[in-house]
This record gives sequence, C-alpha cells and structure tokens, in this order.
Amino acid sequence: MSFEPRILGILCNWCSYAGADLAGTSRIHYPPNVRIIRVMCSARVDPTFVVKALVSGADGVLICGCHPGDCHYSEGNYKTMRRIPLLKKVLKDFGIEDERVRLEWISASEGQRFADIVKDMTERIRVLGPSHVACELHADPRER
Amino acid sequence: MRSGIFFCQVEENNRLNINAVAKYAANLPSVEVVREMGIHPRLDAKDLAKQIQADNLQRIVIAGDMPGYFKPVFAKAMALAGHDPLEVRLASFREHGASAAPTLERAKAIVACAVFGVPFALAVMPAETTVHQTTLIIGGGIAGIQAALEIADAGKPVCLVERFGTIGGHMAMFDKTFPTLDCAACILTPKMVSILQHEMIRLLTNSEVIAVSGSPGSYRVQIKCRARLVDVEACVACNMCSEICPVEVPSEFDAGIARRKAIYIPFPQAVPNAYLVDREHCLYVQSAGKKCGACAKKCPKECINLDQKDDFIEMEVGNIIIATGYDVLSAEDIKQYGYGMFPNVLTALEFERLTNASGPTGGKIVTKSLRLNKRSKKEEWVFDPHGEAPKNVAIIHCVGSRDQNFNSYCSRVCCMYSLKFAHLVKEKLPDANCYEFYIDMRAFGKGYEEFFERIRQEGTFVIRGRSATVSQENEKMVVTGEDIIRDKLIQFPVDMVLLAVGLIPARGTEELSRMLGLTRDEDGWFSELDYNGNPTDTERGCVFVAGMCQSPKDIPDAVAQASAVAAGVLRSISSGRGIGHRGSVTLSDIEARAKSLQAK
Amino acid sequence: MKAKIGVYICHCGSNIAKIVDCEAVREYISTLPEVAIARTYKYMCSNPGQDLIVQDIKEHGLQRVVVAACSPRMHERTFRAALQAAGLNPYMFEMANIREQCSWVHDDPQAATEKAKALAQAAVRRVVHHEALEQMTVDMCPNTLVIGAGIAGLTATLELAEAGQKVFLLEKQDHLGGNLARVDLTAPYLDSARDLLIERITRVRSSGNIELLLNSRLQQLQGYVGNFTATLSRTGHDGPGTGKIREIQVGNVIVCTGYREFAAERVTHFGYGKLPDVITSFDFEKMLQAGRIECCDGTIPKYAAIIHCVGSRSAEFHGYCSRVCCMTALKYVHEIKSAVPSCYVSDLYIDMHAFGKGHEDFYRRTSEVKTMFLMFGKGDHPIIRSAGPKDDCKMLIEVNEQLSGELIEIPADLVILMVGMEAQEDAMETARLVNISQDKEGWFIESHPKLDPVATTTDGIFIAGTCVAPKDIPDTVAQARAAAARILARIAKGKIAVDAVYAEISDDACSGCRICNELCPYSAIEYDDKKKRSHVISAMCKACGACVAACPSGAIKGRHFTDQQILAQIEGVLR
Amino acid sequence: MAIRVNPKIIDDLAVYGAEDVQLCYHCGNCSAVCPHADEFNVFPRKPMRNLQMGLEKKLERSLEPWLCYYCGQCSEQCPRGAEPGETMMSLRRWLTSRYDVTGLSRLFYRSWKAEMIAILVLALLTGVAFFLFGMLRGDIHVYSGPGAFLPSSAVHLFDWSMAGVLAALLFVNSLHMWRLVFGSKDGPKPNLFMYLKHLPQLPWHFLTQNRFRTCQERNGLWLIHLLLVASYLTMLVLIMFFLPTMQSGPEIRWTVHTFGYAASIGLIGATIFMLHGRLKKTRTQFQHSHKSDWLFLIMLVYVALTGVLQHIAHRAGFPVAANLVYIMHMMGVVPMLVLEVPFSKWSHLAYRPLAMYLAAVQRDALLGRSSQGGEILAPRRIA
Repeated sequence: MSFEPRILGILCNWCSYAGADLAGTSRIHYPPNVRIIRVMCSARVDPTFVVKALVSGADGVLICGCHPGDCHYSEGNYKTMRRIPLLKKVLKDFGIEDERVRLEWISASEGQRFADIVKDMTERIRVLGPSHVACELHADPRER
Repeated sequence: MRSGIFFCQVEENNRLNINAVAKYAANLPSVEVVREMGIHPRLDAKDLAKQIQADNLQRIVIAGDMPGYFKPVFAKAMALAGHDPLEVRLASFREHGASAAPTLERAKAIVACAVFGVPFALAVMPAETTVHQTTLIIGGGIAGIQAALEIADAGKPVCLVERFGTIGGHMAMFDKTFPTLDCAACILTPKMVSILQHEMIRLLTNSEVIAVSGSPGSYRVQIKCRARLVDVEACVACNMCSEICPVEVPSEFDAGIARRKAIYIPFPQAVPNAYLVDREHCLYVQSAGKKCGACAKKCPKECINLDQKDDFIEMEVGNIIIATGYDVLSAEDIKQYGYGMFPNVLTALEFERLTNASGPTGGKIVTKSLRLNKRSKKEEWVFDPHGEAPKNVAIIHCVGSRDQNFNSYCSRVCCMYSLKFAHLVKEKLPDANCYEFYIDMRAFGKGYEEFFERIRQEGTFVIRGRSATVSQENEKMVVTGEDIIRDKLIQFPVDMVLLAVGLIPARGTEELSRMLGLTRDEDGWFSELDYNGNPTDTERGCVFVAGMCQSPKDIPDAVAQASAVAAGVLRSISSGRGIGHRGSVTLSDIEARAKSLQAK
Repeated sequence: MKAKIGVYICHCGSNIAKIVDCEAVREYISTLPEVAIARTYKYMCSNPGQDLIVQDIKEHGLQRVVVAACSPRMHERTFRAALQAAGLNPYMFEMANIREQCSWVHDDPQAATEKAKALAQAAVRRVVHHEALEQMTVDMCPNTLVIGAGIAGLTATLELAEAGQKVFLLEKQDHLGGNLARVDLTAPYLDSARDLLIERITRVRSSGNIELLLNSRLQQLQGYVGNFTATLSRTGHDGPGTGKIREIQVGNVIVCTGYREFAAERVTHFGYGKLPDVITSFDFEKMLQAGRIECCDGTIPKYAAIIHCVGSRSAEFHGYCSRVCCMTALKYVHEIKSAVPSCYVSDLYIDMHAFGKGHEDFYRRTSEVKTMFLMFGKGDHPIIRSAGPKDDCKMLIEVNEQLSGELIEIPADLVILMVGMEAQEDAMETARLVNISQDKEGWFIESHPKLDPVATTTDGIFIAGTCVAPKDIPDTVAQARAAAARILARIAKGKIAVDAVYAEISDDACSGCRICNELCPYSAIEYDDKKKRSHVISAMCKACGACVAACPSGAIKGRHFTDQQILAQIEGVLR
Repeated sequence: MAIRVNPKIIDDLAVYGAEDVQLCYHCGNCSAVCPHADEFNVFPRKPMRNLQMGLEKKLERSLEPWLCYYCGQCSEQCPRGAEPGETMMSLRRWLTSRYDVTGLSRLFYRSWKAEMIAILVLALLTGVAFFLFGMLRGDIHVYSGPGAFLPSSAVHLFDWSMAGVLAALLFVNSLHMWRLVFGSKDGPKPNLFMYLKHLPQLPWHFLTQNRFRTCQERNGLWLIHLLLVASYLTMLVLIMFFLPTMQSGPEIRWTVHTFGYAASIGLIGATIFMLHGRLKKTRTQFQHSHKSDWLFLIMLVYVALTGVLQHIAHRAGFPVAANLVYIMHMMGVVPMLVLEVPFSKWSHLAYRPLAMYLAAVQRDALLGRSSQGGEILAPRRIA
C-alpha cells in the first residue's frame, strides 16, 4: 500500500484555523494526511514544536498564520515570518528537506486555498518519502 | 440691546406661514424691527448698514430655512455700521427641524431662542422620562450587530430584530473590504457568533416590528416572528432537507446569480446556523399541506414543522435603534446601460457574490454562459465555474447616483468598491484589461487615496467621464463614453460591465418611519436631530438611527455611528433618564428656559 | 494520581457519523489509561448532550472533559459553560475538531476514522496537563481623562458626564473649542458653528462631573487599563501655578487632540507669505467673522479664487485627502457671493469630494451661482503670480485645466488656499506618553478600522476625531460618542474581566535578558530594575504567546497554551 | 501661451438662452450619446466647457454648434439638467450675433423690445411708402394689370432690390464667419483644392438638411422642416419670378397657382405645428423657447396668412380689400425679411450649410490630405 505521509498542521486561531473551518463548512475535500492543532497566534509556534513533531514521526509540518497585516495581534505573523525560515536553515543541517516544513498565510475566507495547500504538500511529501528521522529513532516497523 | 429680525428664505417653503412667525417675533423683548425679505433676496451691505444705523440695531437675527447663506452680508453691514459683526445670529428652521415637519410653534421657538442668544439645542430640553432597561434594535446588519454587542457587553438587555433569515446584512455578502482588502467574514462572523451566544441579546430573525406605541423610555412594541418552520435550537445545518427539496428559486443572498431551494440556509456561516423555509415558494405551504413535505420526512432530527404558525411578541423597551441599512436601486430602470438586456452587465452586489470565495463560482470571475435549465427546459444565462473569463471589464461609476433623473445624491461607497473590483479583476485575471469610468474619484477616507494610487499602478485604465451607453455591435457588448482628460470619444468592446448602482433606503423604511413618527429627508433617508451636533439621535425621544439608514456611508463610519448610538442608550439607561420627544416641548417652555439661560 | 477524563464523541446527526465510525473511535479512546468514561451521542451541543457531561461530572467525579465534535470556534464557550454549571473549572476542557476538519473534508471513512482517533487522543493527552484557571477581574476606576477640548473632546466629555461619570477635560490652550472655534459656519447647510460650540461649552461648564483643566498638559501616564495614574502640568505662561504638577487617578483615557492646518508657505508656487492677497482658509474665516471680506489694501475683490488640496493628495507633502476642504471651499463660494454679490468666484479642484449627506445638492447649489469650476491634475502645480499693470486684477493663476485641456490664466484679486489637515506637532509626544502608535503621516493608529475604530492596541486608551484621520464634524461627533460608549460599557460592568489566558514569567527561571520586553505588541511586559527580572502585566496581556515562544530560557508560561500541553498534544496527534 | 478665462461670458450667454450651462459637471454623457459627435468634433460638452470658462476666441471659432440639430438625446440623459441641447441652440444664436458685422443682431437678441420697435418702425414705413406709392401711381380699386394700385413690376423691382441687399448682408456675414473659423493664426489652413472638393456639400445641405435626418428616430421633425423649407422656396420662386401671373386676372393659371396653394398650405401647416410644439413643449427641443424663436414663427404665420387673405380677396373680387391686405402683407414681409434673414434665426439658412461645408474642409485640413469625400460623419474610432 503506498506511503501515506503524516503531516502536523499548526494553525493560528483567528485566520487560518477559521479558513480550515470554512473549507469544512463549504465541504471542500482534501487528503486526510494533515492533522491540525490550534494555537492563538502563529507567533506562539516554538521551533521545538516542529522538532518534536518531526521526532514523533511527522513526515512534514505545516504552519499557517494570518496574512501580514491581518494578524489579530497586529505583529504576531511578522515574528513567525522570521522564525520559521531560520528554523528551516537549521533543520537543513539535520538533513530535513526544505519542503517538509512549510509556512503559509491563510485568511478566514480562503477555505479553498487551505485545501489546495494541503493537497500540494501531501503530494510533495509523498514524493519525498517518509522522514528518515522518524525511522532511525523509532526503528518504526512501517514499510518504506 | 436693540434687535432686528430679517426673514430670508433660500427656497420656496409654502408650508410655513412666515408672517405668522414674524408677527410673533415682533413682540419679543428687545425686538425693534421685523422685516420679511422674501425668497433669495438681493441684499446689499451698504443699504442694510443704513437701515441698521437708522434703527440703531445692536443685534441681528436672520430667520429662514438656511439663514447661513445671508450671514456674511449682514455681518458686513454690521461692520460697516460700526456695530459688532459677531452679534449676527441665525434662526435656522432646517437645522432644528422646522422645515421638515413645519410646525409654526417650532419656528417661533427657534426665532425666540435666537433673539435671546441661546442655542436652540440648549433651550429645547424635552422632559426626562424613566427608561426601560431593554433596547430594541431593528436591523441585523453590521451597524445593528455592533450596537447590540456594545450595549449587551455593558450588561444591558438587547432585542435584535432582523427581517431576513440571518443577521449579517449586506456585509456578509462581501468578500474583501476596502481599503485594506481584509476579508469581511473575518470581521463579521466572530461578531455574529457572539451575538448568538450573548446571554443579554435576544435574537429574533425572520421577524419584523409591526406596531409601536407608548412614550419615550417605555415603548410597547409588537413584533411579528414569521414562522421559520424549522426549530432553530435543533437544526444542525446538515443540508439533508435542502437536497430533497424540489423547488429552486434565485437566492437573495447571492444577489440572484445562484439558486437555492425553498428550504435553505442563506450562507454556511449564517446566524442562527439553521435552515428556514421560504413560504412563498414551498409547495407544502402553498398547497396548504396537500403537496410535497419531503423535507420534514427526511430530517434526521425531525426539527422541520411545516405547519408552524407565525407568532406575535409583545415587549416593552426603553430605547429603539434603527439600523435598517439600504437597498440597491433597480438597474433595469436605467435603460442606457442595458442591464437585463445584456447577460454580462452585472450590478455591484452580483459581482461581490461572483468574486466571493464562498460564492457560486468559488470566487472565479467568469462571464455568464448559456446552459440548459433541467427543470424549465429553457436556455439560461448562468455563472458556470468553468465559464469563460472576461478579457475586458468596464466598471461604470455613478449609475443612478448624482443624477437628477434617479438619485441626486452621491452614494459615497461606490468609488471605493469599484476600485476594489478593479483590483480583484487584476489580481484574479492578470491579463484582463479593466476600465474604470468615473466623474469624481471620491477616495476621501483613511488609506483610500493610497489605495487609489495602488490601483492605478496595477494597470487599471482610469477614465474621467461616465460612460453613456452599453450597446451591442456585431455580437459584442460595446461601451461608449467620452474620455475627458484625453479629450476624445471612446468606444470599445467589453466582455463584462459592472454597474456601481446607487443606493436607496431599505424596503419598508416608509412604514417604519410612519410607525415611529420619524421624519425623512427628500431622498428618503432618516433625518437626524442635528446634522453636526447630533448625527444619530432623532426628533423622537429615545429613538436613534445608525449606519446606512441615515445616509449612505462605508463600514467604518457605520460602525462608529453604531457605537455612538450605544453611547446614547447607555447614558440614558445608566442615568435612568431618557430624553423625551423634542416635539413635546411647548413654545412657552422653550421661551422660559431660553430666558433663564440668557440671564446666566 | 491519574486524572479522571470523560471523552464524548458526537455524531452530529450524520455529519460526523456518515464518514467517521464514532463507535470505533469510542472504543479506541476507552483503551487509553487516562480515560475514565468514553461515550458517543447524536448531538453533544444540544441541551441533552450537555446534560450527559454534567451528570457524568457529578456522578463519576470527572476532573477533565474532552468533546470530539465540531470546531471549538463554534461551541467551546457552550461546553465551558456546561462544565462551569457542573462545578468543574471551565478550563479543564478540550475539543477535538472532527467535523469541519475531518468528516466534512474527507471521503475515505477508514482514513477519516483513523484521523478522528488521533485528534481525540491528542485532545486527551493535552487535557491531562490543563490547570484550573480563574478569570481575574480588575476593578476599574470610573473616572476618565479626555485630552483635547475641541468638538470631539467636548462631546465625549459630555456623554460620560451626563451618564454620571467623573471626567477630567485637559486642554493645552486657554480656551475651549479647538479648531472649530476658528470657524464661522459649517457645510453643507451653513449652520452656525458658534451655536454648536456655545451649546457644548455651556453644558460642560454647568455639569458637576467635569473638572476643566485649561492650559494644562499630560506629563506622564502610568499603570494599565482601569488603573491609570496621570501626572498633569499647567503650561499657562503667566497664570498662577505655572508648571504645577498634579496627579489624578483615571480608568480610561480618550485622546482627541485634533489636527493642525498645513503650513501654506511650504508650497512655493502659491507664493503664500510673499503675495499679500494669498490667504489660507483660516485667514478667510477670520475675515468672515469680522464681516470684512476685502483685499489687504481694503478694496473689495472683483475676482476671487479658491484652490483645493493645498498640501493634500500631493507626492511632496501629504498623500492622503483631508476630506473636509472641498465642502468648506463650496461654503466659502456662497459666503463670498453673499457678502460681495458682484464678485466672480473660480474654484480650482482635483476631484470634488461631495460624498456626504446633502453634499451633492450643496455642490449643485454652488454651480447654480455660476462658480467657475476648474479641474487641475493631481501632480500639477497651479502657479500664482502678480498681474501686469494693464490687467484688471491683482494676480493671475496659471494652470493646465483638465476639463478643457487648455493652459489657462485665471484673474484673481483674492486667493484662498484650502490648507489640508496635518497631525499636531506634539502628536509624537502624546503618542509616546499614552503608548499608542502613529502611522507614517503621524495620525494615531486605531486597533481595527472596522472592528474597533476608536480603540487602540493599548487597552484603556481610546482615540476619537481628527487626530485619527481627517474627518468632518458629524463623523468626529460620532467617533467621540463611540469612545464614550466603550467606556460607559466598562464602567457599567464595574469590573474588567481579564481573560484567564495570559502569559506568566516565573522569577527563578527568568535571566533578565529582556528579549520579551519590546517583543510584546501590547507592551504588557515590564522590567523590574530591583529584581532584575521581567514581569507580565496580566491585565494588558492578550495571550498571543509570542513571548512564550521567544523566551530563550523557557521562563514564560503561556497559561492554557503551555509548552507541555502543546508538546503532549503533538505527540498524541502523531501516535 | 495661457488663455485668459472670462467669467462674464456666461452671464452674456444667459441672455441668449443658456441659463443652465453652469450646472454641467462634465460627466461626458452628452458627447458620448450625441449621434453627430465624432473624433474631430467632440461636442456638446467641449463648447459648454469653453462657454463656462468664457474662452470667447475658441467659441467664436467653433463650428460645433452648427453641427447639432437638437435631437435632444443629450438633454434627456444629462444628470445635472444642464440642457446641453439648449446650450448649443443658444450658442447658435450667439454665433449669429457674432457673425453679424453690423451689431444689429446682437442688439435684437439682447433686447427683444429693440427688435419689436425695429419691426414696427419698418412695418409702418413700408405701409406708408407702399400706400403713398399706390395712391400716387395707381388706383386703389385696381388690383392687378395696368393702373394697379401696386403694380407687380414695381413690387418686383422692390423685391429684387431688397433680396439683393439682404443677400449682400448675408454674404458679408458669411464671409465674417469663414474668417472667424479659418482666420486665426494657429488654426488649420485648408488649400484651394479642399475648398473646391467639398463645394457640392453647400447646395446638398441647403436643400435636404440631410444632417437633420440622421438624428435617429426624430425624423418626424426633419420631414416637417423639409416641408417648411420646400414651401418657402417655392413661394420665393413664385414671388420673384411669377409675381405677375400670381396676381393676374380672375382665371386661375393652374401651372402657377397649384404651387402657390401647396406652398402656402405647407408654410402655414408647418409653422402652426412648430408653434403648437413650442407652446405645449411636446419634445425636448421645444422645452425652451427664446423670444427670437417666437418672433420668427409668429411673423412667418402672419405673412403666410396675409398672403392667402390677399389672394382670396383678389379672387373674390374685392380689389380694395385685396390692396389693403396686400399692404398689410408687405408690412409683414419687409420687416421679417430685413430683420430675420441677416440678423436673427433665419440666418441659419445660410450658416448651417456653410458650417457643414467648412467643417468638411476643416476636417480635411486637419487630416492634411483630401479625404475620400462622402459624409463628414467619420465612423467612431475603435480604441
């Protein structure tokens, strides 16, 4: 059976989580590989969360926030805009491919856009294959 | 202090008996001279100065509908005569509500106050009344919602009555809002949810106020809650009933560009988040129970009761806030733009729904394509998500606005939302051309002018000159106009035309104003107590107006007015003293009060 | 001690149950050690559904509850209320979104059920670490400080005072009325501005609740919403007690410092200051009030010209439109025609902004008196120069007229420059004092133009009137009353409920590196010099969590969104 | 070099009937909707703009008012009620007074009392002169033939001399029009070939007023106007060449009289229609009537009626009455012709065709080469 990537989604409560909800209310289908947890602002995403996810078997992490200028706390997403690229540079040294960690801006009315991003990311990571971090650490019995 | 009163009218006003007021004014204290100068008199400062010197007048009162028009010449005359030009006072019938509802009493009172040198608003203090804690808000658009939340957050009970199946008003139909292009849903839906969950707010949708009686501070209100035929508490909006329903009609929420069933929910995030039955089109209701009834059987929670009757609610309220919003002028009446004849001539609301991410085409901008309607077996022009995108889009401003043949006033928001449309077209169809026909680009608000500059840089052709006609030439829609700046006639083919149609008061404003005894200006919008000093109160005690229903305005101004009205309501409730009808104050009260204030 | 957790999986009719096998999720969840009870029910959000939870808490002494149903944005508040009703702290609750983000968006039942299990398990793992949080309430001083006694300040003060609240009205000048006091009539109905001000000032002077502080300035503002301490100083040059310092306690502050008119001499091609008969709109208002409309040499002008957008809508000065000058210019046309009927008036504008109620009719009435309206391009520079001896006028204005496409010369004996609005020169200082921010043009920034046009990101500081952006009198009055409404609403509740969710710094872990201090958009983190530690003012913290993630030593705990809770949730969701 | 604006012109033009032009806020609808406007002549908005700004030189030089045949669509659609159609009409009156070198036209347009006085004086003079002439030379009892009170030969002579004077005056004014249009230094300079090429446009437009026909569905008015022009021309030809036969003995010379009767019916019918239209304001172009319009129509009706009466009296055998009515007829004809043709509304019979002609020439000059001929209605440019 083909490899089903497991992706963690960390969404900000005011815009992207509401956008994901809108995808639901408008019945826009997307692959089930992304599992979403909610934080108040994308600025709350601590780099350790991403590392924890990758270590705990996630093949990819999707972080979503409000469009710059839309943030409920006015500047939260500007901080995320700096932290996540910096984190990705560090993760590159650990062999984590760039596409495994992704940052997207989604407004509360962009349900379709959220679904498209999830589809796109699932396909990309399916191509990339499972994250080797998870396999080595847990010698996970799952096939390649 | 010898005073002289001059009656000068700007416009013909046969409803007010000027010389009756003049006779009354003659025997006011310190009044030496009373002269009626007629309609728009030719006044010369020199001979006025002679008159002033002859009668040695220290104070001049100009009385009329808009006396301000004559103040400078009198001030000049006073200066020439060596008297103090500041001693020219205005007794404006229009400002203080004497030309709208022309009561002789009111006109006399205004003149009296001017003679005593006391501002009219100070002298006319209606008797204070006790105020019932509950506030009634008519209209569940952004203004109604904002006022309801502000009052309820202060712990005061509110009853919000909305005629449509959901609150949210026109704003819920929009996708992006100018000038920041942030999404209307992100602003509105959280407020709508908090209205639903707020313990101090009683929400009555699908309901209308049918009778108001009682006095300021304790109005008895009768509300007709039209049967929704669906139990709001039970329904979880699972859409099963709608799938079964055989009846399909144009959806009001989608401005008619998409269809909905007889049992429907206006939009997914509607509040209350429940379905309702459109009783004019439901087969069961129309056939008095003989036909269909499929939805009731299908509903897993049995929350559909097609025999539910309207119910009538009586309640006592202290303050009434009117936030009934607006409607759009019907574009069919403006023949030269071919709305109704050419399929791809759209009104602004239709385009809002077309570009909305949760609209019929999911936000894709497409021209209408001819599709066979399965039910009616007729070819119809509909928006199909896979339709053909337009190459040339023309946006025409001031359609039916600033036009003596339709609305003489400016509808204030069309310039900005038209620029927003131009941006949306450029953003979603990068290779499309967008033409903007305007007369004056009214980008007056915070960040509006910068938004206009950005749109210009994005490559929209902004043409000064309202296009005159939309016609058909060999199968192609053609827009004709004059490009005034480049001084040439232009005529070119377009695939889609957006009409920024003018705004008119909401349907039913006529009955509501009669029910509450409110005056309206000649364009039909509610009249405020005082244009500058008090833009949200009204002549009637404890009755306020907020948002578009007072005159067209954009969302920030409507929200600001809604909060301002909340201030008035909270002040009256917390101090326990509401202001009565201004009409109830008699002439003698005003005179007495003016005399006492003059003494101070 | 193993916390007793109750998990409730909702069918939501068929919305969840159609795709997600709720029973399978229930079984899986009941195998988790921490879970005491796992139930499924058709409609958890309905009244019977909530009663299930309340009964279980009462009978089985549940300490934590998880509901796997719709989005928390829909019913988190409903279920928290249910917990509270059952006597359990409302924060001992977590929701798993298995409808909008699972059943409604996936069509493969098997995968959806797996995902539902994971989401439910994540919620359980998270709720184990939840702590009981109490909603903190701060009592609020009902007094209000209003800075600026123009029409905005007077209106806001009256709204509050006549509702029985104490107001301190601070004005740096020695008189009330601000810019409106310099205006004779108002557009579009030419009502008297003086009457409006006299009415407001009389009511202010006769109200017992208002303490009027003329010639006074705000020296310093400390504290937070509900508990501000304002230090005021008197600036009156000669008056008694200059420089006297005074401290007052207020709960909220409304800033209505108004605007300053644009200095016309900055525009060289108009020659203001060199040509005596080129005057600004406020100079003309003085003439009107004195009843003498004449040129500097006392002669009556045969030609008058009014030029719009002086300093506004221009690349070199201010990009924005000052919104009121078009209507004021039309007002001047009527005032000139009334005082000097024989005078020919021409009006140079870019776009005629007659957008408000009654404005378009006023514009039409101005056309009826044969005003010569001349439109010039936005980047264009009309040039004023003095006329030659043989011309029958004092000055000539040369401009590229857009509607005729001609380069024209306009005769003028008197030129009125419609100067735009600019932020006050001390706006930067005021902004820093009350800790609010300014946009690039110097206007104060509101927290949200549509949601919250009068509030600012700093709680308890409100802004109203032209200090926010240029606006006319009706909009200023509406904003002033809106600000008053927000404060009245707070005073009516007596206490300010401060959300239980906020950040906390533990003193022993904090290394005093102060990274979090200026990171906070709401400046809710103070640095304590003595203890060399940073400290979060819970009332001002909005729980965005930016500081929690940024703290290098992990000293800041985001209540209800602690690292521990989120890491556990991540582990649970990726099982 | 900058052009000086002159705010007084707009008051000046109000006398000629342009009372609402100041209301125009330049939305461009009228030019866009005008069937005659094209890329060379964008009107009526441009002339209105020049009028608002008092650019007298540009107004004097523009032919555009003559290209408008008042179909009225622009006035119906004007959002401000600035009456572009009526403004064009007033500009035509103003241009007529501008072209007139004597200044009389300006006097008559500005104060209709002056015009009334002039008419009365002229009428009395003609009355007395003809009466004396008749009494001295002929016998009041004899209407036609030898010894007639007003012998046709004498009247003939008088007619021709008057026609000569009027033609000269009209020609001078037309020359002045041409000089205004092409005289200015910076204007287009057409060469002789262009003038010759478009010459046939003069008679063509004079006879058919073809431009009026293209005013879409307003054709009704064109037909009536054509009838009026045809009747007037036939009457003119009859009087100038067949006066004796018109006044000859009792028998009716059907070859001449049929034309005469048809022409008078046409004249009276058309003018009555126009008068009724203006009274009842049946169409957009009849909403506003300047005093000169009334005067023109009233005199036309008076002259036609007296002409018919005189003929009936002559036929019915009352020579004295015929002669007296003949004098009254002449008391109407002379002032009408002397005042209306060169100085007032009737001058449009010359200026309109001339304007069409000059516009065609101007268009060529602007294009810099001779055009392919045909209508000056160049197709709208497709952007």
